[in-house]
Amino acid sequence: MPNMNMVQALNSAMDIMLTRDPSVVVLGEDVGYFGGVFRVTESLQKKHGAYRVLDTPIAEGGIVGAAVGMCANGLRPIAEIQFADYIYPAYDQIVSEVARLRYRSAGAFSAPLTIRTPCGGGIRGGQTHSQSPEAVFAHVSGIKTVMPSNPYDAKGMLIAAIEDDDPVIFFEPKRVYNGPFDGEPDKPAQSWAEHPKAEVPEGYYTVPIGQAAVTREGSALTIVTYGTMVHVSLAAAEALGLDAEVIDIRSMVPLDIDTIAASVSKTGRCLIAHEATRFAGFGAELSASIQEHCFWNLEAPIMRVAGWDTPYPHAFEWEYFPGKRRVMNALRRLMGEAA
Amino acid sequence: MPNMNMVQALNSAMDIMLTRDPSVVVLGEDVGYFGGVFRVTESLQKKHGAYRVLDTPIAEGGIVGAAVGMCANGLRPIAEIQFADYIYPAYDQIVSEVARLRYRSAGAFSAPLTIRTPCGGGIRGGQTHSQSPEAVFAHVSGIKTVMPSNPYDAKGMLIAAIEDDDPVIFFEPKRVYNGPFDGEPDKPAQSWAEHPKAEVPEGYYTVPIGQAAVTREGSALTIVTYGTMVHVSLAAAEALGLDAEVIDIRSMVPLDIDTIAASVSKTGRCLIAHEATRFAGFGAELSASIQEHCFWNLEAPIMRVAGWDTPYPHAFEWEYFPGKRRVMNALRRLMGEAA
Amino acid sequence: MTSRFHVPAVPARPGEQPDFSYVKVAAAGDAPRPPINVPVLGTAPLAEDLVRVLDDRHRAVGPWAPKLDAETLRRGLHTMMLTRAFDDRMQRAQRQGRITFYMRSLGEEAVSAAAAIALRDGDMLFPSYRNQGLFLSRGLSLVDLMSQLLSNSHDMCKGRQLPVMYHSAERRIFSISGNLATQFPQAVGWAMAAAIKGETDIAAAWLGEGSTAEADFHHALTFAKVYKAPAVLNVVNNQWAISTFQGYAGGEQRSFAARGPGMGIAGLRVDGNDFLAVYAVTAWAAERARAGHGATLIEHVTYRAGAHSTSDDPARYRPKDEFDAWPLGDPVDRLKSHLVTLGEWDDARHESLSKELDESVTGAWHEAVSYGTLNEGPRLDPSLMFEDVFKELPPHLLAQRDELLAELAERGESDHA
Amino acid sequence: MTSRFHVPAVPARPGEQPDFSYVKVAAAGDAPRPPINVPVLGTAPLAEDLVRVLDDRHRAVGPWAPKLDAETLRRGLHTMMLTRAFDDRMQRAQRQGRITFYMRSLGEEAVSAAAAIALRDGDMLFPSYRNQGLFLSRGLSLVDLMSQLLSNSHDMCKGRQLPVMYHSAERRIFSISGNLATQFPQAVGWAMAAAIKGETDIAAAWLGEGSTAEADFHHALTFAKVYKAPAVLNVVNNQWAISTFQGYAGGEQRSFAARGPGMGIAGLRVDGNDFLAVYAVTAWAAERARAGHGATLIEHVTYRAGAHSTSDDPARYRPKDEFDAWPLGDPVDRLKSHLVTLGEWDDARHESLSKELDESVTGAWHEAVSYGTLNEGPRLDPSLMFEDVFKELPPHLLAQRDELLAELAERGESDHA
Ligand SMILES: Cc1ncc(C[n+]2csc(CCOP(=O)(O)OP(=O)(O)O)c2C)c(N)n1
Ligand SMILES: Cc1ncc(C[n+]2csc(CCOP(=O)(O)OP(=O)(O)O)c2C)c(N)n1
Ligand SMILES: [Mg+2]
Ligand SMILES: [Mg+2]
Repeated sequence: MPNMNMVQALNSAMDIMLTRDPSVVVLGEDVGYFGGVFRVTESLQKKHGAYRVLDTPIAEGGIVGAAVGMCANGLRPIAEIQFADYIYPAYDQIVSEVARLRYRSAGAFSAPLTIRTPCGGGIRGGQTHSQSPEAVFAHVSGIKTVMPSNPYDAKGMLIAAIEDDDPVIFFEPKRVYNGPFDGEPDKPAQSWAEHPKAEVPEGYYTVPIGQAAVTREGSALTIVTYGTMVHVSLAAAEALGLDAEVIDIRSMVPLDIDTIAASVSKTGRCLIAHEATRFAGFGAELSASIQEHCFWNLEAPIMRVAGWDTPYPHAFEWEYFPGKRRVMNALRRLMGEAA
Repeated sequence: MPNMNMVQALNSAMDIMLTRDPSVVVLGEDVGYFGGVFRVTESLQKKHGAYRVLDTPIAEGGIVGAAVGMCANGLRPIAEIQFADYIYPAYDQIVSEVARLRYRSAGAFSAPLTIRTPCGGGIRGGQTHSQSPEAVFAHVSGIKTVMPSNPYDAKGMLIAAIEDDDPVIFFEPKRVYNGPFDGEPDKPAQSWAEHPKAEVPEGYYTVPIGQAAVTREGSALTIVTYGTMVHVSLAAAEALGLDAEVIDIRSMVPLDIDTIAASVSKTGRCLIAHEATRFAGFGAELSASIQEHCFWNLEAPIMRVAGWDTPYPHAFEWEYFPGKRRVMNALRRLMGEAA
Repeated sequence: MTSRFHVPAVPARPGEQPDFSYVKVAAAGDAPRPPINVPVLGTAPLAEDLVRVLDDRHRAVGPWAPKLDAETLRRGLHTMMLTRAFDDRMQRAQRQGRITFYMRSLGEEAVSAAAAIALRDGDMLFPSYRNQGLFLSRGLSLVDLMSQLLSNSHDMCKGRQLPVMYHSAERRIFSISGNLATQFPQAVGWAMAAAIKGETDIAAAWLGEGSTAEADFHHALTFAKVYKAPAVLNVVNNQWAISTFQGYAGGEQRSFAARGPGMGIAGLRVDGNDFLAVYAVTAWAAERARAGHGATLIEHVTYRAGAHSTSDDPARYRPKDEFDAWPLGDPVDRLKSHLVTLGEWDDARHESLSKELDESVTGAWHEAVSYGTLNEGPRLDPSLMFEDVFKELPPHLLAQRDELLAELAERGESDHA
Repeated sequence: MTSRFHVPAVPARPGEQPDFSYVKVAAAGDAPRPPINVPVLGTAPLAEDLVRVLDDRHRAVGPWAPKLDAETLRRGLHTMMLTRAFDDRMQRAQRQGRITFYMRSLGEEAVSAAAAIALRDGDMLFPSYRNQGLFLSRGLSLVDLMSQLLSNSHDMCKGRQLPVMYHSAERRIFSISGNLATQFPQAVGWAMAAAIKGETDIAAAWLGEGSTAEADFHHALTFAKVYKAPAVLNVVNNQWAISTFQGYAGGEQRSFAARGPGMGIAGLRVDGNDFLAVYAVTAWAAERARAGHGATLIEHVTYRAGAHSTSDDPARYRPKDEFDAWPLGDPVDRLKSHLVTLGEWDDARHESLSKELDESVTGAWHEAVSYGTLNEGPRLDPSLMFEDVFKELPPHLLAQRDELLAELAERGESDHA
């Protein structure tokens, strides 16, 4: 099986779907001739033509608005928003249109649209190239919200998203595009080469949306996380030699609460970790849901490790980023706080 | 002391601030000559002139964008968004500009802007006149988010918001504009006339932002809520004869977690109630925070009563709205589930 | 120095004399009709001007006069009169508390009725909430429309939408949104898709002049220009946006149509109360789009003769008798007079059609009400509330549905107790 | 039928011959100069045209030729040369890994340098990320700008912003946003406030032609038109938006300036590499705004000679030698030649100024670096991260700050272990 990094895996997913399904189109800023600022759409226009892979004006609201209309005319668009930090101009079209269309028309119209967007920090991008806004989408009824953490899932989930008859916001944690990242910036960059999840079939396959993955089994505590923080969490647990179960939720909506609750009920302890700012972040929903499901099994308060409640500051990348040390500290507290 | 409904109280707050502070201006769709679709800005233009109270083009993004520029030129704008359901076109200006300006310029510029907007259901407004989007603002670092539940707080908090040097999103639960609402649609409409919180001083006063109110003291359980649901929660607790403590959080950001935690630590039981959809709603943050603060005092899982995770449906207003019965059922479960 | 802050002028407020001197009414027949492949800039004068076909003596004159047979003209009149009868009855139904909300198109019926005839059945329509004429012209049944207004057991929206937010996939009319202007870039996207697929259908969209200030208006124009999308983009300038005069959308001393050529797409300004003129410019723009010459922005100059909606009271912000002073008249009267002039219509037929339409509206209303109203008769199953959020019900919605059903069962019991 | 889907043409891709035949270069001095109170439509031809002052023999000709003394011209040249020297050095600093990111304005220095002189010191500027010339012209120190780039202990942004996102409340330059176009309606709001307060200052804003597609461009034009806001709105059409040619923003066979008159505000199109022309149109628009005749949209036709940013490689999407073929030349060379022609400048002075500027840039760099870089030397206190989110630190941020400080203390210990 070939080895792919996440960029290649995502590219392969779109290439396959453009080939299999004539209704699939790709559109976004710089995605066509240039192949995208992260090269995720590289060579797709060359291969599938300028009618299938469209460079667009710089108008995120227009991109999504036009994509909704394309859906109504039988296409299945994949829209790229260049950075998740720039998705807000499209927020009205997403919340008021994409998310509501099936409902308000009682199924007469729908928006089987995939919105891909790179998110997250760790690349010295400052406050406008580092955000993780998944929570403000997860709260909106009618859209699915996902974030894969590795090449295998990225490809399989992107194909699943494209085939999904519901709209999917597909967040791509850009820090792990080219290699996993354990939250220690001073260590040499890792590549996907040796990672088992970088073994990616060349052809078509799907990873279902709405299913969490138990990335590491354990019995002492559960770490519930997603995106780049999956790797950081694994590294932290291993550094402490903890028998942690690590759950990569992969999909925020629908949320696979059963897998999560089963784990927390078993371990009795839970740490939630994400990059997004903490206050009213997606970790809050995870904590609230887990508490509702597992209250009688909890041996300690559910904890959250997250980005601080500030914009993402350029100079303090590694003071801001919830890295390995911060996760380790939280894990220590979580284990020490037994009743 | 005169008796005011919430519309009059809000109008009075703006009238006073327009009079006291020449830098205050009001702008929005239909707010000028007409006085606003809910009449909250009635006669303000007549009194303070068309330079201070501006009718605007129908462009929520433009209203907020222009208001940011006004702030940079020393004004203190109060922008009305006609319905909270229509705030999304302004989401980028709010998230990327209003919320970040002070931070990114290290205090050189700031946006002391108040954005007023009617929210919530119960008025047969269908999915585009009933939404409660507070969670997607509460998650954004750099803006304060508040929602008063009665005329006294409405006026005092609006004056506080206008005077606040930080931006404030000021949600107005429109179902209680003209009278409290206990969640029973079949009962005759109530007016504010007899309500103690409708005794509103004519002049200037403030109710500080960031402080919760203990609306009813009790020891058996705590209901943490805000907006219209304060009234519904009170009615439900009273109908059950429960010794419930009811906390009106009033302000989501900053959140007065101390008052809330003190109460839940005392009662050991907590119900969170809001109109917004449940999943990843603000109740999730409340639940997560309370659990973190009060874990060792909790005698039952923290529960949430909220809007269902669907758009707000026109025909099913009272099946959707988390009314008195739904709150009562939750309270019963909460009391029954003691360890 | 006097202040440089400009507050747009409003011609007349309650108690004042209506003043439409700002509306420059060109003579019918004056405007030239360029070929459909005219370069964009060739339309610039027409975007300032006002295309009018019906003259003071009710004749169709000038190069824009379409060659429509009497049957088609009568069909147009029929749609307009039906629209008015329907609006009138539904307005009363709202006053009687049978429906929660309504929006009439009084005075601007020609905009929808003429366009529907000028476009082909395969063309996709993206209406605003004031285009009921499109649905009526494309043959949706009154009962279906009324059932939506009633949120009853036959409601096409399954109770989920505020009244007037219709749709029809079958008749190719997109779902109306309560959020202004969102349909505009969607129409352009639809048109792009048609072109990408090599199909010949085009898209048409409508919004109010007030809504042109929204971002999506700009997105639509930009995308239409860049990809030469085969779309007809209509601005219905009915002078008012709730209480806000069109000057607040940028209409002072400038047409809305001019934004077309400004952005690089064709622009036309038309007397929106002249059925023939609306037909003619729509047909021109449709042909232009279909032939691959790109989109056209059409401004329809008309007047919102009624209140904004049943929640509105225009007496608070404009003279009560403004419509009487409106220089472009009443679209129904004007088409009627034209047909009479042609010898193809008379007062008696008009009266009898009017009565017939009233009766069919009343008949339909009785049938619709028999399918339930919000408060009486058959009701939709509340668990429908959870359907169509997603194609399939995810677990959390299943759980919420069950919780509601239990609550309702309990309610039912206590109602009986 | 051939497809009606239009894909904007791109004149040349890597390996192809540069082709600027789409740029219509009018002769210098040809464009008429209307009075500043000309009605909006009077500017329509100028919005298509190209105002040019410097002719092929480096003389200032025609009605737009401004009466600037040599001192002022030399000041403009100084700013442009300083911009270039600064850009050049910072580009290298990025290549050396000293700063994380940089964006040059190579080839379009006249746009900022001329405007800064044409506007008054009290006028408020809302720049994009490619207007470093405004900061330099208004006298911000190189060390201050560099410290921002370095996020060092002297950083005006306290480490919070990506490089180039400067601001200066003192010099009246607004904080640059990483989000495109947001500054445009802000500038209009600032101008509205000035008018409301009866002050005579005006606002000026800049964005790239690619950014005109964003909603905020439209918001700005609408609000500027409705309230006649005293603002000068500049579109810097440097032909490219990262890899995307200006045709994708709607520039095919249509000027960006034309959107001004389309919306009802004045529009001017200017040779953006002609310092004198940029000065002249800016001064005209500023005077118009100040006198209460409303905003002007100015399109500056120029060319982005460098990469989009240090993260970009234009060789992937355009011919390497495009700038050499660019018909409007190099703004520095052109102003230099004009001064030489006037007898007010010569090669020796040019060389020595160039050297002097390089030295001052290098000197400033040494000083700036002494205040720290991202990785070395003095650093800002990380707890600054929590300041300025709000005016005062709320309890949850206080708690988070304390948590971070504990973590850092621990890190420090383990570093020493
Ligand atoms: C995004 C958004 N903002 C505000 C509103 C509230 N609103 C509904 S209709 C309307 C006026 C629209 O006027 P216009 O576009 O001229 O259309 P008309 O009603 O005249 O047909 C407003 C402000 C809305 N529905 N959506
Ligand atoms: C809202 C938003 N969308 C996308 C981007 C990413 N982006 C940064 S610069 C740029 C190109 C802008 O081109 P143009 O406006 O022509 O300015 P230029 O770089 O040519 O000066 C893009 C797409 C952004 N910063 N903000
Ligand atoms: Mg209107
Ligand atoms: Mg550019």
